[in-house]
Amino acid sequence: MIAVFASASPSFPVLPALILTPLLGALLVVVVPRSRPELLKLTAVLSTMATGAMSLWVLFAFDAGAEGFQFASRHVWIEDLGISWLFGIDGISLFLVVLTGILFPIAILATDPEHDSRAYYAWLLVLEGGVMGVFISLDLVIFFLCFEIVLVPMYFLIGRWGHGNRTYAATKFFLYTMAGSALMLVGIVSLAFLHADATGGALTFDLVVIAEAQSVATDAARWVFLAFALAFAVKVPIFPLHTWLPDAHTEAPTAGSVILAGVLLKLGTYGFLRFGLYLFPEATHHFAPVFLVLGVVGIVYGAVVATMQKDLKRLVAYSSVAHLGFIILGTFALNTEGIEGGLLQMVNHGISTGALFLLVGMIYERRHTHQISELGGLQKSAPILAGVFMVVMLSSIGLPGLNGFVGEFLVLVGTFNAHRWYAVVAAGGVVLAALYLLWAYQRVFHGPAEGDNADMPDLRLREGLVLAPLLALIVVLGIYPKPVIERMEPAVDALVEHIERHVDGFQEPTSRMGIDIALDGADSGGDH
Amino acid sequence: MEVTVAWYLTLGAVLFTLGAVGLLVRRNPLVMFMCIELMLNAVNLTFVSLGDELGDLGGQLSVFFVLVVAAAEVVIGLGIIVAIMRRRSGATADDLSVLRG
Amino acid sequence: MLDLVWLIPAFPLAGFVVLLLAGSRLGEPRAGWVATIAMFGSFAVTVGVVVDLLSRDVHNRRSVTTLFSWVPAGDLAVDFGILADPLSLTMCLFITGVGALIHLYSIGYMHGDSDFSRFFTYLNLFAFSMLVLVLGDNMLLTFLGWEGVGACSYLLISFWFSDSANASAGKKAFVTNRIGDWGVLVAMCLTFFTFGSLSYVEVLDATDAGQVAESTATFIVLMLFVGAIGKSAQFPLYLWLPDAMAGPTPVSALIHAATMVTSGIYLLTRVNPIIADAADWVPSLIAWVGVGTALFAATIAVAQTDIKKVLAYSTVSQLGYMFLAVGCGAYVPAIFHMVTHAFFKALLFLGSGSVIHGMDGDQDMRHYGGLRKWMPVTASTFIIGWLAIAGVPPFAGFWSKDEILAYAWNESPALWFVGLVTAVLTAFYMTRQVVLTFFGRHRYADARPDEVAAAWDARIAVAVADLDAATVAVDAARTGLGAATAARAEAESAHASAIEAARSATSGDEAEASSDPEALAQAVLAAEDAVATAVTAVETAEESVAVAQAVHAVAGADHAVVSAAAESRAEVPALALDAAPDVADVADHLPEAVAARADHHPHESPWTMTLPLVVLAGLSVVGGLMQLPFTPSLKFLEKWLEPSLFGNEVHLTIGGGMLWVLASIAVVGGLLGIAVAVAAYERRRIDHRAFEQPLLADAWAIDRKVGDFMGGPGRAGFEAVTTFDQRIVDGAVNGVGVLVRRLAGVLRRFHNGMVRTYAAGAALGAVALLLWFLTRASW
Amino acid sequence: MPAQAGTVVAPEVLWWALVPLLILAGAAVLLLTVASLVRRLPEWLPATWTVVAGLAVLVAVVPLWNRVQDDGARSFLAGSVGIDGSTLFVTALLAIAVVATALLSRAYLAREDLPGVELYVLLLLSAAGGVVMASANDLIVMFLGLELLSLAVYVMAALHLRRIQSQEAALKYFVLGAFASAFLLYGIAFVYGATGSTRLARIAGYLSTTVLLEDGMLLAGLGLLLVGLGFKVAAVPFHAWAPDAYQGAPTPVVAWMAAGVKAAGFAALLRVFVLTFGSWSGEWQPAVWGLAVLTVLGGSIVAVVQTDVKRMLAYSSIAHAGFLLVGVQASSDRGTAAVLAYLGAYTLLACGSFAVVTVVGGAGDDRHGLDAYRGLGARRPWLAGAFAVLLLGQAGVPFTAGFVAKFGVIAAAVEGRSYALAGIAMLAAAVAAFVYLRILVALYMEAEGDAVEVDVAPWGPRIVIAVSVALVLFLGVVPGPLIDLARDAVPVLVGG
Repeated sequence: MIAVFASASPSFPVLPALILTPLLGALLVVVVPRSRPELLKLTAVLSTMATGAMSLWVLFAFDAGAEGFQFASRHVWIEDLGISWLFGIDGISLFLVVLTGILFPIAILATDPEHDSRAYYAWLLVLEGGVMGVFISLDLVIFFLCFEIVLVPMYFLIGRWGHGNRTYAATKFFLYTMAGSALMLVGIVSLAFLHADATGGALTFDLVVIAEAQSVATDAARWVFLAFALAFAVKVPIFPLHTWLPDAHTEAPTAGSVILAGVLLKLGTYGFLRFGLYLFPEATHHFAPVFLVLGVVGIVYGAVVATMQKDLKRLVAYSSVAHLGFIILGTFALNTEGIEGGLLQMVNHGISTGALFLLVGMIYERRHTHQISELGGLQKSAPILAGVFMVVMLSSIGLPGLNGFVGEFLVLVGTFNAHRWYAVVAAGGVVLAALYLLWAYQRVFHGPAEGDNADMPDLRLREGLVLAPLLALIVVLGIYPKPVIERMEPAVDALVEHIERHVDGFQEPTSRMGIDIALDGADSGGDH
Repeated sequence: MEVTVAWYLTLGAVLFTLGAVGLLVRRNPLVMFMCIELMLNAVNLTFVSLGDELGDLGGQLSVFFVLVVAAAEVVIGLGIIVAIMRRRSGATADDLSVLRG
Repeated sequence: MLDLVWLIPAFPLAGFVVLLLAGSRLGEPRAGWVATIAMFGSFAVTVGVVVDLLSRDVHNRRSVTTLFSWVPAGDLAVDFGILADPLSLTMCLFITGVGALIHLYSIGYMHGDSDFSRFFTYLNLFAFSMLVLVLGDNMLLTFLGWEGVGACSYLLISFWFSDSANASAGKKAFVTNRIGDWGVLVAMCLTFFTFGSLSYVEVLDATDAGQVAESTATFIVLMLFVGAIGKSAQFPLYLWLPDAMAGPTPVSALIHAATMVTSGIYLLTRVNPIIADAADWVPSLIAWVGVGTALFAATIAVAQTDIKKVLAYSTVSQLGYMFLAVGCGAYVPAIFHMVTHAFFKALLFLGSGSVIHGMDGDQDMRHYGGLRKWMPVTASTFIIGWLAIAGVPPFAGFWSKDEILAYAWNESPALWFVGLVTAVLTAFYMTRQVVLTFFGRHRYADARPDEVAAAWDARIAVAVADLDAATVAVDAARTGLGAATAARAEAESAHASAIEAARSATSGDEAEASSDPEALAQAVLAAEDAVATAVTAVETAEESVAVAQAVHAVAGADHAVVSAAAESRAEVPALALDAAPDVADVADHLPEAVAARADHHPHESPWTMTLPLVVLAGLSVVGGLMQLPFTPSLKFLEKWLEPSLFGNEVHLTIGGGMLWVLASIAVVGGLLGIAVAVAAYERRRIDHRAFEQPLLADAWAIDRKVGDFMGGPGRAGFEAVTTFDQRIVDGAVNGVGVLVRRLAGVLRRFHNGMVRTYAAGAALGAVALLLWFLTRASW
Repeated sequence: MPAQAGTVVAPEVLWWALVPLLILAGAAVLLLTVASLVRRLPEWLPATWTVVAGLAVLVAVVPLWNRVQDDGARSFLAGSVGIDGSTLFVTALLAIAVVATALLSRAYLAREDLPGVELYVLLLLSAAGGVVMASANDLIVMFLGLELLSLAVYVMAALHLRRIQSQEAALKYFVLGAFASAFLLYGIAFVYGATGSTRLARIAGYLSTTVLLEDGMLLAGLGLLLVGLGFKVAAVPFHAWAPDAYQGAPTPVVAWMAAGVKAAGFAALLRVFVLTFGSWSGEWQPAVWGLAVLTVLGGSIVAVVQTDVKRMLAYSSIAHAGFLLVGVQASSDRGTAAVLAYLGAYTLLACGSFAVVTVVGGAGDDRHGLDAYRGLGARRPWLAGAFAVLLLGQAGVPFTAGFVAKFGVIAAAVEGRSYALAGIAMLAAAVAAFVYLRILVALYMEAEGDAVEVDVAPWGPRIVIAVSVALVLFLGVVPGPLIDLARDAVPVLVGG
């Protein structure tokens, strides 16, 4: 049972604080006197650092063994509709919260806005508050509120501090994702009412209550699931709903891209886990094949399209499409290995791709271009930058020993146990990943260095310090992911049990001793 | 033959339709305006006949209110029309299409 | 000592970390020494562990040391553990041993490179990954090393990245390897799916206990084989290895000859129980792919002119032998050949490196020749390596290769025959290489064909220029003559008129005797002088014309001669074995480079480079002692490896006599190959061009074809998908926006500003509503 | 009760219940008289007077509210007028709108230098009309209220004497309005004919007790009523007047149209359909469903291609009407409460938005093109920021009153199993969002270009903007009060 709130809420309401601190910071930023502009960044950095510190505190205070939600807290919001500020963290959300806490200070420290830094920092802080809200809220409506509010700051960040075709990208991002989640609101409300009708109880949007009751009829649940799934699929994004992503990533300012790739994309994948699998085990299981196919397609498709990109940032953006394909694959493998792999990939992708965008941004600051054709031979002029880029790239390729691999492999293993051939194809993604990233690296860093490339300044100390934690994580998570995995495991196991409990005849697809694959059907869907 | 309430209602309906159609086909604001009066009076007729049918005063009473309202509308309407004519004499309703889109 | 086994990878790792943090500060040569010492330390530990293991009884020679839990997820529990058993330790021995030597060698070889420390950083990282590969106690850890060595190989091949070619070679290597890695990934998935574990001990014991279905085993082995093909450069994934020669030579020696490329064989040997349970056609497939690759690569090696390319294809070929052995169930010979090959191929590569070093980076064997005079150590050691690989007894190569051939015969004579042919070819092309490099004329100073051609062109150009100049001169002279003649005629007529005037004056009547006869006489004399000068002028003009014509004639002749010579001159051979191409005619038109090369003398390399050569040479001589076929008691390697092979080692069914026959045939074949090569390149009895077919030189054109495909249709396909993404997928999204705008455009027409339209709209709506309500009415 | 011959029963009058109405009407009449007697009225007086009146109503509403909550709704004047939660709720909204409009108008009139008294008188009168509509328990009374409201607004629209657009707007509004009220009246007649009364309570009672064998006349009446009221709330296809009227009328008046008229209209719609014909909801729900879809889609889509901000907001207000109809269609207490809450939120949004438009419009009230807003974010950060909040609120972004409102109606629709309607509405909202984004882009993401300098906002608009923005955000984060009030404000019918 996930329902039990593992640990009584602590004296200090840390989870609300995770949301409020950045918002408070935003307020402070707004009221910083015009005469003291230097305080703006300081305030922003401090408040994100405080948030990060709290997220780390949560990480350490987290009871690794326990399943269920910890640090839970509840404050009624709209009594009439049974909506309340209901927060809690379990192994699934824990590391996304930590990731958010770490990435934001880095993103803010890494680059300064070209203008209007007051609004810039304010929006970034609001963004962090919203993201935190998504990851910790256990009330459907509150979740939706945060899920939606995130669009506004991101919209302004892209539209005001982005480059190139920024207004188009920003508007596209806003409308695409809003349209995607439009139906989710209907879905949420319908679910609540259906649940209330079925149980005859009062109207409630409490995730845990609804999920554990599983009171909604199968067909209805499937429809509602689709409403949710659309919103998440756009956010992830799953092929073919991905085209807002390259535009948004490419035009966004560096910090924006980092957050977008590092955290925002996880809103979708996290949603699938928390509000897909958990709320609608049957529907998820029923529609799993669709998402598995789309996941595999995404892996290959994203890689192929990435290979042909002429814009470095766009290339990285499409690589995200491929990586998120893996996450989707693992999620819908519906077994512990796959889901944990997916979770790990969420964190890893956040770290690696975040770092990649930082590096691309640093190159941009020096060369004022993202065009691969205009770069070349940078390793000569900036060896350290090149070295860091190499490490991050290898982690993104999924080189064993770096963070990218473990998750990827778990996803493959999990998927293989459930749906063999999907895994076989998906594994081909590793080849393509090597292809497009190495090719890009070759064109950017190798070869002779001409013109401005020849005397491009190397990494500055500040930039190095910003990247250091990410590099450290890349290595540590590659060599010793155990602390992360063992904190995820109870929650994931519980989730899988939850699915087994509520889907007739479904058993977690696991390895089977002495199996004869020739006799064993082409695809062991997991249920017998 | 005996004239039942149905006839009155039909007449009312006809008048009402006439008024409505008139509003659609005529350009002169004043005439359009009269068409509306016609519609209102068609309603009055309906009220009266229905009230009589039901043996209830309410119908006849309503007519008084309607008449008052109609009078008020006349005042307002003429006022606006005059205000416009003062600036653009002989303007038809179709000429007034600055606001569009 | 066994509990210190973790030190084996720890040493190079430590070296890597140190160099990573302080490499540039250490600088040359200290960085190199750090790395080298790390390797020697690791070697020492390995020896210690081996000794320790030897001291135990046979069944107790497999130990697993778990360092920490790596990936504990769900049923999958993968530890970071070290599996120390004879097989892994054998690998470690030559990885660390040969590796240490190559590190040492590199100190000399990389001397003066701006990225000296970076090189050793990579090198140590590679050694670490390689050791993890062989020591890992589970497939996933092996895969960690597997990909790690791949990455390091990528880094080292594109070490001199400023040259795009090197960069591409590195990328090619990595991507091609990744194709193989895909196989390994799938194999691991299936293994976990089947056994619920990836640990060798559990998996292999379970398999050995026959708990795996044949189909499963088959699939696992096939997938692993795909990986092995990629890593060990077998057909068709061998393409990356020749390009990998773009890396510094020590890298080629260490990674692309001795260690990394053998990991495929290691992996298959490691999982030999699974192979044993797989379908029967699987081993033969492996054997045939192996022997086929061996022959295929050998044929290419015959026609290569780049000293390293020859060795590269030779490596592919030798690895083929090892797969042949694995396919024949001859795991011991496979490992045996792997080790000896590590010795002599490393030796050969390092030797070639030394040569290249001495020849200032020139890798074209056609420019070598007679180097033994300047590079005695390199030459002698290289020759030992040659004899070893050529299969000449009693050198190491003979024993291992011969054993493989024996097993091949045991499997099927066809395999044996192909293997034999390959052996002959091997002997041939290696001899060719040795002869071209160390014997015969020193051709370095020769004018190269292109240079000679250039010289001739220059020469002809000069002749033509002269001729033109002469022609011009002749014309000039002729015009001068014409002018002079005209002047003379004029003078003569003046003279005549003067005389006439005088005569009339004398013979005239007295009456007109007023004119002065004296003055007239003067005029006549003056005219005569003028005539005289004019005449001389004409004569000189005539002479100069004659001279000019003579010069022209000479130039013409010279031009004729030169062009004739150019016509008839012999095509300068790319490989001038007998004598330097005759360039007497154009000597003074050759580029400076030739002259510069003339007084250049190749030099022997420093001791840091020669010492490893000597050691490896020694090993190449005595390597055979590991496994002498005469009596079982002499088969040390076999006895030693026995615990790792679960008794899956095939045992020869052929008698001792037959073995002797096969062996002697092999030897004869080898000698034959050598003889032919000598005849062709040393004695020049045979025209060597017969062997250097363009198609072979072009490596059967496969690489080129693949490249064309990738650049052509492959790229086009990718482009197509990308366009699809922009036009269709994104187009649909923007299409929705356009659609809404269109719709709005249509709707706004209704808002035409006319009140009557609005009223009409409202009326229509009213009617519609009424009708709708009335349809629901009951009358 | 038909009066018996000879005796005249004087109907009882609950004067306390009439206080708001009396305040408004009285204020109007007094102001008019004073203005016509005194030569030179101080410029500030009328506005202040109106504001005070509005505030007075607000104050007066509070005790009435408590009283109604305690001893329930009442009906008087022979059951033709009633007082219940919704009456007071809407009255309060109207009062707020009056105050806001008055605050805007003073600055506006001064800027356009227009004569100062009529607008306020008319404003107060039309507000009185609105109150009548909200408290009508009799169709005829409701009609009177509606006419009082509308007639006043027609004139207000025409008040900008120097702008032909102003008169054109007024004429269109007037002609179509009169046209529509004819339909409404005809509908009333039919209902009267079918049920024998115009008293809501009696009609409801009659319908619940008798089974109509011939319901043709009643249904026709329903249809015509729907037409008439649909016109008032600008439901497609009866909406055509709205864009033109909004664009042409003086901006403060537009604020009143958007906030006040809509509120009154929906109050009437609720009283008639949900309350009176609730038992027949099966018959009219589909029709309202259709109207809602058309309205919400039509408003959002056509808004996309507009370039005049006033017009954009006009179409968006149509879209909002669509959302309100979604709530009406639910025909349930939750739906009614949702509609009322939505009206509350929209009143704030509309007043605030049009206050900004008033300021930006500048002298001559004609700078409403998008380019007038270009780069405003850089030049006037606070003004632009406020507008941004209001626009996001209209878009229904979380943590604004707009979201709370949308959530309410969606919930109501879903509760009524109208999933499709809810879905369509949400998608339409996404389309509409594009419109608000366009304005945001102009505000923040486009170069200033040749935008004319916006002159400093006078304190009137400032107050309106500040208060509305503050409330929009506050109610977005703490929606409790609004939702509770709306829930307690669900109307009830009391027979007389």
